[in-house]
Amino acid sequence: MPLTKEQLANRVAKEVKSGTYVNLGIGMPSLVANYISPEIDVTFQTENGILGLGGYPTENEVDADLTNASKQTVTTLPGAAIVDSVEAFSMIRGGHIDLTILGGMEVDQYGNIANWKIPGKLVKGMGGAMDLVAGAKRVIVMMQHTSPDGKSKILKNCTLPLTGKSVVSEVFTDFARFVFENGEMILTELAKDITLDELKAKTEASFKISPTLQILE
Amino acid sequence: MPLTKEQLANRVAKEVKSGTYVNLGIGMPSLVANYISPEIDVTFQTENGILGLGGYPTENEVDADLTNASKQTVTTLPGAAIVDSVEAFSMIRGGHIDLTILGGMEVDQYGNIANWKIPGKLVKGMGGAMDLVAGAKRVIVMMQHTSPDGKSKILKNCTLPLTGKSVVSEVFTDFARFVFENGEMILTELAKDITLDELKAKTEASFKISPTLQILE
Amino acid sequence: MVKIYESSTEVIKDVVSGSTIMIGGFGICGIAENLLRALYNSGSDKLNLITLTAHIDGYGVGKLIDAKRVKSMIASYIGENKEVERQYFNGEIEIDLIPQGTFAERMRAQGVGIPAFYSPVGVGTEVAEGKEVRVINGKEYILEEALGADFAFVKAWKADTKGNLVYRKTAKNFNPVMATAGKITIAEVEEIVPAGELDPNEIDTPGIYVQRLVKGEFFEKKIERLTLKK
Amino acid sequence: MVKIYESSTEVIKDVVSGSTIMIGGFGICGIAENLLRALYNSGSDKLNLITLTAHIDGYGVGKLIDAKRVKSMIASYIGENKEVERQYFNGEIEIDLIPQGTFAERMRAQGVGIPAFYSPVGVGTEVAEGKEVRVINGKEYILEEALGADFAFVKAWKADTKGNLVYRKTAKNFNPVMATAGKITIAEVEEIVPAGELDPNEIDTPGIYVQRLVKGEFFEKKIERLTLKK
Repeated sequence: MPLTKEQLANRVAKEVKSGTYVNLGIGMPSLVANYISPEIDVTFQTENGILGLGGYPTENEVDADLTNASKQTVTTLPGAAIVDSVEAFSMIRGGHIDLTILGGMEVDQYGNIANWKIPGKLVKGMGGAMDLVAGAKRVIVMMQHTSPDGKSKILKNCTLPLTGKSVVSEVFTDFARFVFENGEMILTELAKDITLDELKAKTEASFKISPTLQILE
Repeated sequence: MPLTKEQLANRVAKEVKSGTYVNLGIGMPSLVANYISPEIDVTFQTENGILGLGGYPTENEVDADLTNASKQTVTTLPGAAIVDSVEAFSMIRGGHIDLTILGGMEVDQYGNIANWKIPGKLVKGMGGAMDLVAGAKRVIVMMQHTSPDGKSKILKNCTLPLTGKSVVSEVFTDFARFVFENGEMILTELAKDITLDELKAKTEASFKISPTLQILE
Repeated sequence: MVKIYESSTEVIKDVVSGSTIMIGGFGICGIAENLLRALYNSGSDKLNLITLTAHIDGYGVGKLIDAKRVKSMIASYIGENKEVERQYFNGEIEIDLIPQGTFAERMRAQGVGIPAFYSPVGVGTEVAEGKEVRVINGKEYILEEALGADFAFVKAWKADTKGNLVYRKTAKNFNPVMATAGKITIAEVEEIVPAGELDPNEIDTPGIYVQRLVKGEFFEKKIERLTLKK
Repeated sequence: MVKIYESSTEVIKDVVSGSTIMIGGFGICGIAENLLRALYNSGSDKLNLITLTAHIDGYGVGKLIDAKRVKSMIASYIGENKEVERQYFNGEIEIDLIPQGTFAERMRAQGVGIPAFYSPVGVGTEVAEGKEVRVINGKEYILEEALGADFAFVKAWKADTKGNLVYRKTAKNFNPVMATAGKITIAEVEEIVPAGELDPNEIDTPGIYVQRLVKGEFFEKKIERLTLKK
């Protein structure tokens, strides 16, 4: 069975280690925060300037001058630092962020990612995504394996304008986890009750299979 | 008569205009501050991070954590800002300082200046001087016209390692003021009772004479 | 040195049609809403804006876009404004989308006198098109140029009479860097205090970067996405 | 994430002979005197220092120089230390003197992931020798490279337990930029407070840049040039 969004967020949350600085992209990645064990001491960074992001505010705590990168009202945790955009991107571009988790429209077998533009159809802009994939020490992409009409989004070559070239460390989908190592894409986890043949049918990309293949759960 | 250091400082002080941001070099230029009229609203910057430098402290005000670029204890004025070195040099290199007044070992007719090194003899380092001459909107050099043994320090070509190439706006010496315009060095003021021939004898550089030559005083 | 103006209308009087203007803010958090209102009322058009986003329909920059008075934009994310996307696909507005960190860093370069720098961001993407690529220590980088503007519209929390600015929380964002990169930086603030009242150690933008100052007439401080604890 | 150490001796234990170390401070204002004392006592030698000045004879970096344990220095001004000048002219120490703003900017580039940038400073001087010269918009610039180090020795006033740092007055100087540029940044502070006690808006160095933290044992805070009002 492919994983639900919640199951996927729960799986990806296990990749968040104690003592790290993490930037979560908007959309599905933001769900990950809900599944991180309370024992994990992680600090969330937002590209609009918070290091030590807290939860959403109560009605009394709402402050128009305190938002996250999705423009939502938020709070900060004790020990937070609020910085300007130059400093926020110094953290990101300078290699100081341990992990970023981003959504993707397409990922290909070379570790390329596309998630900011569909020519002629949609132009949102890359925002901080290009900086994050170029600068973070580890780049996890989480996304649906196929489009609503069943086409593979894990490709031989991305068809959409790239966000980053050879930048993805690993990609988690509702079907599988692939890790990029030495220019190769390796299947390391597969959802329960999905056969390799089923996965291959849904995946345009060529990939190797890890000798220690596990269940994605 | 050539000007005394104090007379020279008094003359140069007249170049400090109200509403400007000024960085004074160490040594002779620091004397200039003493001669600025109280009506002039000038803000002094120091490259170690003060915008709004005050005077020296009383014994009670002394603070080891508050010094100027000469490493002397100082105070700040109301409305001062204290910044780190990156920001202090952003002001300097980004063209935000209106005027810098620096000492010189040599100045030549092309507006070159040397003031940081005598090969084999003295190596102090350029400190912030190269940044100041490259970044300040106006660069005034104040210096003795000749060395103690009578040699001209206003040269055809600097002999010492340069601090900056074609960067000097004007040079004030105990004998004269020269302005650099369109690649030419122009005498605009001459000390009282000094003849042009006397000045020429003391000056290796070739220079033009302003049609409105005035007395340096 | 900073000059203090009496009104937002007066302080932007010379921001004529065709001007290039940097506008601080992350979305609509920390935007100079009084200056933008005055700019809207001024009637200036063919504006070239440097702004992270297009704000939202009918508010801030969005209102200028609705009135078709924006000729071009350098931005990073315009996903929250439908009209700007429509004008873009219709060829009614020029938009140069650039990575957010590159956006910040190019303005910072302008402020600090760096004409160009090598950047690791956007290598192998559309962003690299037409740019010099250089391998440094075995890794590819692209050359990015400084980005300046005729005016910078900056919103701060407090200012003193020397033009020193202090921002509040994440309303800071791009305001400090734009203050360094505008030829004429205009700061709109909620309060102006006498010189000496702000702690010299806590100044975010030193007054040297601020040419004009005005106390904003009215702060709506809209919230883009009010989100509450469940 | 930051780790808090019990002593200056322990926190610098792996700063072995041959290490490259950035040392904050302007002259001796804002130097990590406890870390420097511990480094002196550690016996490590052949050190490569990145420090604005050579401090003064017999104090700070000066003490290491006196003991001939400094192999090389990248600095900007060494006029206050006679012994370093003597060693330099005798070929006993390598010194690379660079403009002070270039010194700051090269470390900043390292911290922010910029490998190289064009600089207006030092064009046509010794500083430009061996460097690429490029004309941009009609003006000459030289290419400067990022500058990093194995360790950064940083002195702050206060830290919280998350490693956030606050500096005091001009003791700030090069400390924040070095914190971003060291592979391992070690901060020595006068006081460590619980997370939450520092105002998030007033943090100078966010904890993400600080790997190790120690409360300094003893602050002499020497003054280089005590100058009083006449």
